[in-house]
Amino acid sequence: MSLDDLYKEVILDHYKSPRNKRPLPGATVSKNRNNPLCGDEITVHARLDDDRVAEVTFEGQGCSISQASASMLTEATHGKTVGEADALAREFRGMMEGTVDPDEDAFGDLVALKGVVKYPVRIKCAVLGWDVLQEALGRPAGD
Amino acid sequence: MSLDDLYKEVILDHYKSPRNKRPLPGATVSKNRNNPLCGDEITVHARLDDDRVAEVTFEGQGCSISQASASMLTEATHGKTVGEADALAREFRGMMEGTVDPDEDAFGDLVALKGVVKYPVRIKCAVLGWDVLQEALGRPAGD
Amino acid sequence: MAAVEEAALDAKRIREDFPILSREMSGKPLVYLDSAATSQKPRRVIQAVTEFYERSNANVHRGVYELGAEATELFEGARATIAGFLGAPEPNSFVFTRGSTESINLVAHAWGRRFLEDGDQVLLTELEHHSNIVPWQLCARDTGAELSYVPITDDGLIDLDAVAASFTGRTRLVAITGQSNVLGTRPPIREIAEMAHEAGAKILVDAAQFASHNPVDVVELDVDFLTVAGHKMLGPTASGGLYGRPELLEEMDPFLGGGEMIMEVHPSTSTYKEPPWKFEAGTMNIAQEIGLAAAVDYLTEIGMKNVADHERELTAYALERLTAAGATVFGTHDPDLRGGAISFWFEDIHPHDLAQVLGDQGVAIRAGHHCAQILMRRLGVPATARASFHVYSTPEDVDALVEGLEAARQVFG
Amino acid sequence: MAAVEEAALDAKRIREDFPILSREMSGKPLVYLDSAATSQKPRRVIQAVTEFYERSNANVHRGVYELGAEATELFEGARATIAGFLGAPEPNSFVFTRGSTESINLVAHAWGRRFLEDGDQVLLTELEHHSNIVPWQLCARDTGAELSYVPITDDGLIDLDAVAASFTGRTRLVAITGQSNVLGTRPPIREIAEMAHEAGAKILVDAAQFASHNPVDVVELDVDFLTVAGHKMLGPTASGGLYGRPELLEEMDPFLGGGEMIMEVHPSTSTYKEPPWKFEAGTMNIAQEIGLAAAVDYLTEIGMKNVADHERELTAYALERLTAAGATVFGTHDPDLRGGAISFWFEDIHPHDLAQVLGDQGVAIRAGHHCAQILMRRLGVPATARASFHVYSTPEDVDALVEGLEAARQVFG
Ligand SMILES: Cc1ncc(COP(=O)(O)O)c(C=O)c1O
Ligand SMILES: Cc1ncc(COP(=O)(O)O)c(C=O)c1O
Repeated sequence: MSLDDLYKEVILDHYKSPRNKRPLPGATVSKNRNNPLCGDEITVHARLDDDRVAEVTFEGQGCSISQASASMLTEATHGKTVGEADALAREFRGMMEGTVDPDEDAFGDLVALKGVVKYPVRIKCAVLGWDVLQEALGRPAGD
Repeated sequence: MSLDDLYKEVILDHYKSPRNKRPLPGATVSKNRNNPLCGDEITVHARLDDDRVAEVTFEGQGCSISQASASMLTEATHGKTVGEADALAREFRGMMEGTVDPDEDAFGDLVALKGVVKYPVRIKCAVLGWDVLQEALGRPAGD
Repeated sequence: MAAVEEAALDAKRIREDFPILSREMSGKPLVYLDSAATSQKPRRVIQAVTEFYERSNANVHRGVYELGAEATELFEGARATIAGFLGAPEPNSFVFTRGSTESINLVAHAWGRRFLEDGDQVLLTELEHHSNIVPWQLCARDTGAELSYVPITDDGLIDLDAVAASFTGRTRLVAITGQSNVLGTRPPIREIAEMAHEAGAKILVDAAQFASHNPVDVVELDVDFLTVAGHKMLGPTASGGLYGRPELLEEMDPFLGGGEMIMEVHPSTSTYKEPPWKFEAGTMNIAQEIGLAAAVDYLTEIGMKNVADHERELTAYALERLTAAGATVFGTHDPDLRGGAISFWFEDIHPHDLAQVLGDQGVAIRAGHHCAQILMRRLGVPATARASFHVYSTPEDVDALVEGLEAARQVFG
Repeated sequence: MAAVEEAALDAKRIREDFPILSREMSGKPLVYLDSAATSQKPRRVIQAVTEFYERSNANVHRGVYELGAEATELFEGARATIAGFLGAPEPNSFVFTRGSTESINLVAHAWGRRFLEDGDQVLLTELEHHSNIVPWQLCARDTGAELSYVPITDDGLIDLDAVAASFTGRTRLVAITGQSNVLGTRPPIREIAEMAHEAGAKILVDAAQFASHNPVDVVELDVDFLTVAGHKMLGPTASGGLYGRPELLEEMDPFLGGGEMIMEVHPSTSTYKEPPWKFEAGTMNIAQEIGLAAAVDYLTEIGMKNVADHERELTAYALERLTAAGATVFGTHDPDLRGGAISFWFEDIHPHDLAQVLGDQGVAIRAGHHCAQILMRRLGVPATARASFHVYSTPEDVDALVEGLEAARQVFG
């Protein structure tokens, strides 16, 4: 195991300069959750337009993995349908469980998080934002 | 440790031919206890005449040690004052705890039970009858 | 002798794995016939514990560092191993506890005090160990539920008609031993589970003895709870646990409160983790469960069917020899209906004296009520002498027992 | 460096007794700074457990045979050793449990649910570990009692005036940590015990951390209950217990029901043994308590005063170096007022990331809420990084920690 697998450039970049980290006036849904293990906390705001994720932002605090994952999430799901966003969340969770080999195109920056698989304690950090997103979309995942 | 220390002739004799093992019509007190560890059960009957143990018998079932000890007890306390009987009970318990070196004269056959000290699990068996006696005499001992 | 010719397992070879079996007791080679009280431990189990402390010791679930992750993996890996051994549908249906007693208490608190109401019935049997009685008495005191006991037959068996007759409209739980620690009797669990479910009741199996001597499949048995005593199945003391049907674990109250079982703690309320962690408060018996997983691997290699067969062979042999020596053996004499906990009475010698004389010959058997006073009263004896077996037991152990009886006859005859 | 010149104990030599300390982690020599989560085990403790299984394993209290008597003597001998270590008036005032969490739950059930009534107050502090909070929440739910929390000072200390102000006419119990696992703070137990008793309340001390790093004398402290976590004081996992004032143990309800804690069992009621056995149901953690007694002997040889002094020296050194490196250390910086659990925050790096980078350097520290969410909220942080010590910790360990911080600064800076 090498730390470089975990703390890839792109992850640190999302962590230090998070995308779409702000409140969302006009949000149609907002959900919040925390990971009691490390005190990470994430709120996802989304403006749903019909069946489409018209806009999505997040707020919160936590470790680099949880924050970078949430930041990437806002980019990856922007403009997708609810069904597509939910499917992506499920694929992402599959990647974390080691059962899904991610499609680099669909995943974009998210592929960088693959290194987390080797650090089981951190998987919950990476998944937190996605849990919140699914809840916001009305498609809650089992824990 | 040798079994002969435990199962001395005199103990086996009291066990096989217990003395004063019978109900006591006219008893002024009767008390009963059991040792849940091995299922031993002893009842002591006594006829107190003023301050004196005029007559004492026992009934019950159990292992050789508990039955022999009770049998010896009836012989050793017969005719004693309540105070003397209680003192003997305490000396006997002292012998079992290894703190009292018994006076052979006062103890008589009871000395044979000294071997029980080396078998800690059996001490409760030897002491059972004495507990009941003290209760019957109104001088209950702490457990 | 039949038992030796078609042996289900090679007990002689197996004995070499158990360091304690080469010791002496009272100056004689140790003949350990008290496995129903606690089993001995193979070298592999002892080593698993030692290795954990020497190489992987850390607290689990919380450490980010590699050592913490390693310890967590071993601990949760143990859960998967033990759950698999019981045929549990998922590792998370197995809650770690110190043994069968703590497991039953867990259910009596987290399920019993939550769901039992005044006038509800908890159905036990006359075979039960105090650990499957007293927790229900305390629960009954707190809830108003009532206990009743399925009577046994004169052979020490549980008759299905007697079970059927014991159900009332208010029966909510059947709590029953998988194998008696006194008579070896194995009630027909599968059938009783079906009757319980038809009556709308749950079933808990106290498998302290059962799981250590027989193949177990909780799905096939269709039971709701099943408790395991690690120390009786070659594992360390303070290991074991509770299988619970996932839906039931889900809806139960927490049991012990503390670190690790919570999600969020606020001044007056908290939220809890999912099962099984909801029931695992504070620092758990980490090294012990890892040791138990090693025991389970060892037993699995031998094969639980072989363990059961070996036990039946030995039981048949012991029944034959004890009876021939003049002992009265309690319970059925049919080795197909019972496991190898053999209670007997020998002449007029009190079991305690018998055990003492045998101990002096190096033969360790148990004397007493075996934590089953209700059963003792039913049998009409204050106590029994009991010999019991495990994989390392041999016909020669039985021979030594019978020889010891002769010595007792000489002292007390 | 002062710490080395006048060392209270020879940590370098002591390290040789701990096999795990010679292993590597993430390819670097292991620097174990997570002893507050669980301590490492000296060879002697591991051997005590091994020897028990290899030579003396039997169930206790019931065996007539020599092996059973031997096991019982070791087990009850362990009780005397541990009780003596705590200054307990008699061995039988020490009840064996799996650790501090089980001990607190025992009191919350056997004393709390028996004696607490609607409107009674249980007084905790903002320092408490979840294991000294959640059991009281569950007890409050069942009894109607209320919980309140003595606030800490900004330095993380417990001020006696604040304690005095928190008492109400209905205060029945003060349940307080002996040493915070987050800030190292040691509340003035002796004085608080006096205040509690004057108010007619009992006092329970959660000594999970306290007893493993300081001399303890329950009589001098005049406390009613004191809980011990064996795994944090060099003992095996699943070892520990509860000191209880004998009169209180006497009048308490039983906790877990089962074999061994009873005198007589009848179909619907039972009578119980005297304490401590009344609280010890089923097969106990025999090998583990014997291992803990070995740990206690080991600590006694070193001398608990030396253990505490060593801890103070290391704490002073760590406070100095961490602060110089730019870390914010929570709680008082006066090493006389605190033990060696040091929580800190380093630059903008989340504790979890910090622990990860440190782990990669072989340095094991903990990151998180340390089972103290109430305290985290009071400190205004979601989590902290924590370094903690035991007898085998050295100034070089602290140096490695500080070097690791530099590595983290490079990744996240
Ligand atoms: C202050 C404090 N109390 C209680 C506990 C819980 O004790 P145990 O680990 O024995 O369950 C801990 C340890 O995690 C602790 O640090
Ligand atoms: C049938 C039965 N149930 C329960 C128990 C108690 O289990 P444990 O030893 O795990 O406390 C035992 C063992 O003593 C037993 O034989």
